[in-house]
Amino acid sequence: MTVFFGVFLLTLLLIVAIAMVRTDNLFVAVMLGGIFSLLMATIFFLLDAPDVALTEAAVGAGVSTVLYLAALALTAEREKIHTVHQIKALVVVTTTALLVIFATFDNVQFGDPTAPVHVHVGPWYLENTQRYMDIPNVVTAILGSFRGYDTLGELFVVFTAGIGVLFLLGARPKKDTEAAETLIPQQSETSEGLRNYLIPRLTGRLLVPIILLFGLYVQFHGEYSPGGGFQAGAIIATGIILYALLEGEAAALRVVPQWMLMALMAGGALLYGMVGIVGMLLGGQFLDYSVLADNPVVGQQVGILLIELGVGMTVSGVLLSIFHAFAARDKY
Amino acid sequence: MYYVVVIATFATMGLALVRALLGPSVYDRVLAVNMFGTKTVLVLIVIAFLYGRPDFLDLAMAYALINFVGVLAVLVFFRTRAQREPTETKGKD
Amino acid sequence: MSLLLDVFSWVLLSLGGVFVFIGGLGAVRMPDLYTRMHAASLTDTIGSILIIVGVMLQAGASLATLKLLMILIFLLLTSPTATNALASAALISGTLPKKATPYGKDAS
Amino acid sequence: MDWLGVYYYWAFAALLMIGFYAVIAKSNLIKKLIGLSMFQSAVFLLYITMGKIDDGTAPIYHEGVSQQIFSNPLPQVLILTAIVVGISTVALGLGIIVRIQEEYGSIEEHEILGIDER
Amino acid sequence: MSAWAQHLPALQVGVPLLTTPIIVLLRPHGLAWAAATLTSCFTFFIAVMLTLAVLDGQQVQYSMGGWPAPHGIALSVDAFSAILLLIVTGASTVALLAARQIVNAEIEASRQPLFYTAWLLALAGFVGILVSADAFNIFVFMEISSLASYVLIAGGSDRRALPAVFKYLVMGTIGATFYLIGIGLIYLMTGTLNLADMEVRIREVSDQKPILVAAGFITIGLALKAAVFPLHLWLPNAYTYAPVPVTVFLAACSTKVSLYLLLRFDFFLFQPNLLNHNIQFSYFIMPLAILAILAASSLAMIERNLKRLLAYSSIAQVGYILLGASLVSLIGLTASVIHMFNHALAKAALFLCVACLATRCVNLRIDSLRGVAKQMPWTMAAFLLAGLSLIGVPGTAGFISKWYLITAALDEGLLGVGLIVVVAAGSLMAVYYLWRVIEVAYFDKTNEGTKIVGEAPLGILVVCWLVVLSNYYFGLAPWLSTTLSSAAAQILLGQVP
Repeated sequence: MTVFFGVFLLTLLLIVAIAMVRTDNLFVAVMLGGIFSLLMATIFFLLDAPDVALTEAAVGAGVSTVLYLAALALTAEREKIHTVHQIKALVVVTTTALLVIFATFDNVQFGDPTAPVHVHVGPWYLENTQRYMDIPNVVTAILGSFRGYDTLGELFVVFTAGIGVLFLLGARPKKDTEAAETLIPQQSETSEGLRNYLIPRLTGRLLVPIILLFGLYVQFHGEYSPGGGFQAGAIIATGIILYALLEGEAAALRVVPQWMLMALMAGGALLYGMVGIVGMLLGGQFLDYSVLADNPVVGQQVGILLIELGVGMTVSGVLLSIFHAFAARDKY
Repeated sequence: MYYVVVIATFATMGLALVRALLGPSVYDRVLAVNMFGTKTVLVLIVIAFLYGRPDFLDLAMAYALINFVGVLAVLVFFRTRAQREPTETKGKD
Repeated sequence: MSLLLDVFSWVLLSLGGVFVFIGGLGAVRMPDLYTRMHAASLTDTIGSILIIVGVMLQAGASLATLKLLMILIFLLLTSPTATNALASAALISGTLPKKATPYGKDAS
Repeated sequence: MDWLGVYYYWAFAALLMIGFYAVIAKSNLIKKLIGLSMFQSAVFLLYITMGKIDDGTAPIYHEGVSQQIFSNPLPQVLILTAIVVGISTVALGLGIIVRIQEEYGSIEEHEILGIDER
Repeated sequence: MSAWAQHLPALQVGVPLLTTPIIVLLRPHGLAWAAATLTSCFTFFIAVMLTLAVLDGQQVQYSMGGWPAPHGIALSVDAFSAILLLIVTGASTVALLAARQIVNAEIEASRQPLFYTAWLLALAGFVGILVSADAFNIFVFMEISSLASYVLIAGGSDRRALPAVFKYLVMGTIGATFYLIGIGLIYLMTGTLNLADMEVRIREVSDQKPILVAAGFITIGLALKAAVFPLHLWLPNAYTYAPVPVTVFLAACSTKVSLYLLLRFDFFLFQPNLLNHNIQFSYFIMPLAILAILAASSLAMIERNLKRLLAYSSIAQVGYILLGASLVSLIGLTASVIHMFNHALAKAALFLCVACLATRCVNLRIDSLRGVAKQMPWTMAAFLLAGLSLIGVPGTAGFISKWYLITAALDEGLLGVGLIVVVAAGSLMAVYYLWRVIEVAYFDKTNEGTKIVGEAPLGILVVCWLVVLSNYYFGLAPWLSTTLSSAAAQILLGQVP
């Protein structure tokens, strides 16, 4: 039966994907992108990957929809129909697809427990996580400790994106350099959010603390259930974005000011790095958490908690900074 | 019995998708997206029980919350759009 | 007793499934935005209530039930709110219910 | 499961195609970016599919779970990282697009090329 | 000190990476530049230490987090990565030393800390790729370096940088995703991500189609990022419209790092294990390399913008590097690796001269450089000397790599003669396109109405001459580069050095 669930969802996914490419209304494409992401997340859930599903939902349906919309508000809603290189595109794409499909002709085993993927490195984690760090969520264990260096890299990818967007959008368009001073009152007028809509505002205000609370739960419960720093950061950022949508940019910036966002961004990255360096100073390797406490298992748990906190801080800081950077810009 | 619910919900997801693809107005599409979101939450709940992993309800909770933010973001977008260019949002898709 | 609970929950679940499906049909078949919204949202809420309560009965008294209750509350809060916001946004933008427009002109 | 696994794999190939096509053939920059993230999503699907074991369950220990087969956690970890990379790329791409719109007044590739040639 | 020596591979990445959050917060004027330059110098110092350790014959290995190799992430440094580490950290330091005035002129003070942060992130990304021994970890650092490079390129005041960088973003992401697909397929068949472990386990499955497809995806993806000829489309505009210091930095190392990965995967992983990969690789790469040399050089000959001319020249040089590799011989590979080093020297010197010119000239069209040698004699002299190195005149670093390349080609018999003709033709074309600049600068009369401009600021000029002279140092005393290169070639061919 599960088989058919998968087939059905994949079919819907492909339909949505085609519709996203075909529509000339970018706004519709972005909304279908939300559906795409929910479908993808459900498929991940069916494939036993709840952590990934949570991330995909938080990122795809939440953050990336908001970012796309913010960018659309600054650019154009409609695509001009002008298809370039159609033949070239079809040739390249078909070649790639044939190459990919060619690979399946050699008894690739999916789902087979004896396939090479499932016998070499993967099972080792399942067998040894309990012994080394005694936390139930193996995904968090690998993410935090066994491959903690990857996660450090991931954190810095997000950090780079944040730096990049702040840097790019820090530039003022040339034509209204002199109008820059008048820009500020204009934007506070247009970004007052849904102030006049009573019901969404009431419900929203009720939900903001709940979302934040839920984010904290995901953050600190990541060792026991799906979730962790990245998901938590995205959810917390979504909560504050909701507040900004309801009450306006200015209000959200009063609650979480710009300097605090910068501090979160840099602080999270520093926290992660510090955990690594402290491990080194205490005689271990870089990012070795076993030395953080007398008992190596406790040390691992402390380390994972701290680095997840670092990831959560940076991610929420970066996503909010990016959102504000987009939202604070008036249409040129 | 869970299967019946899953199938019904899947069918509804398909119908919501039809509405999202047909439009005709953007509001219809927003409606479809919202509907799709709630249906996904239901499917997740049922599948969590079907697979015997009720601890994964966190996911459904996250979906319920995030979907709302997405829909509200769309509405705020409409509102700013309407203020800037009053003619544009009126048109059909 | 447990048999009774079981039967009751199955009834709720299947009713919920039926409602959800009808809502979906309504969202596709209804003639204009507002009626579609009506079909979608009304059955959305009742369908969700029935299914989640049905699952709750299966779960018994546990953490899962608490989570389900919270999900139900969220859904009941967010879904009508979203519909309301959507309706007012549509109305402000000038979309009118079908009947209110002159014959032959579709305003949706 | 065998043919289903292959179906998942082919869905990955199809999604890859759709996204890649949008990247190459569309002139609108936002559309290109949407295609790009679809292209990346296809790869996520590939990895998660290969991590699944038949009759397995998510690699999280829980009291009520009696099953002893857990799906492979490693691809999931990799994809968590890859999703983050994807959203970072999208955010940066959108930033660049907004700047392009400000400088050129258009986000259509063919128009932008035309503006610079003049 | 010895306790720290074991941590060197981790510090190599950790130092630039972990300084970035601090630099973001450095508001005062100039402090961000100073901090970034210091960090870059320190990174260079670590790279030198690592190189010394490698020359000493040590196996530099490091397990991140204390988890042993296939389960945790391992770092390893060998001669091949050491020579690239020297190039990358050296180029970054040199470019940063020269960057200050130009960046002050182009970027507002409030955004400068962000710019230098992105710079260090790019550096950390490149370095992270070079020291990593884990296929997926390489992807992560590749993305750090790419995202940071996009930011750097878009940083200047020229608006044409924006569409160029968007194109780079799209093509770079496609390249990285192709790489990810390839790694996924290999992981599917071997179950491991560690390169050394992969090399062992791939033998059993080397005849299966997923591995072949994976080899294809990885090669194409990396070729896209390395701007191998038909996939080079993103490069000319990106280099042309980027701020000049960024061009110095990226021209010297960005494509080199991708080439490093390409060679490492193709030789270390696929070459010894895949049936007939040898022949396929040669037949696939060699024509591309020849095309790259000829086509890109011809484009450079007709190009009017100095920066784009040099960018096309870079694409041609990628051709030389691949040509050496496609011979699949020890000398050929040595030529490849040594050319990476020498080309980085020559191109960094040339772009530094461009940086000098950029401080005084309004635009970098060749027409507008008429008679500039009278006003900027030192800059143009440096340009001339660096140009000689690019062409490969005896006594320069460029000559060493051409020499190795020709020696390698001579081993190939008749085919080799053809290759020598190509190399000679490429060099002649280089003479022509560089001569155009020299001619205009030295022998044309100054444009009427052009303001009298003086020599470039001393700071940049000194850095520029330093690099030019090092071209001659490594041309006359090529011990370091040849030792490292031949060791690298031996590693790539699987021979114990």
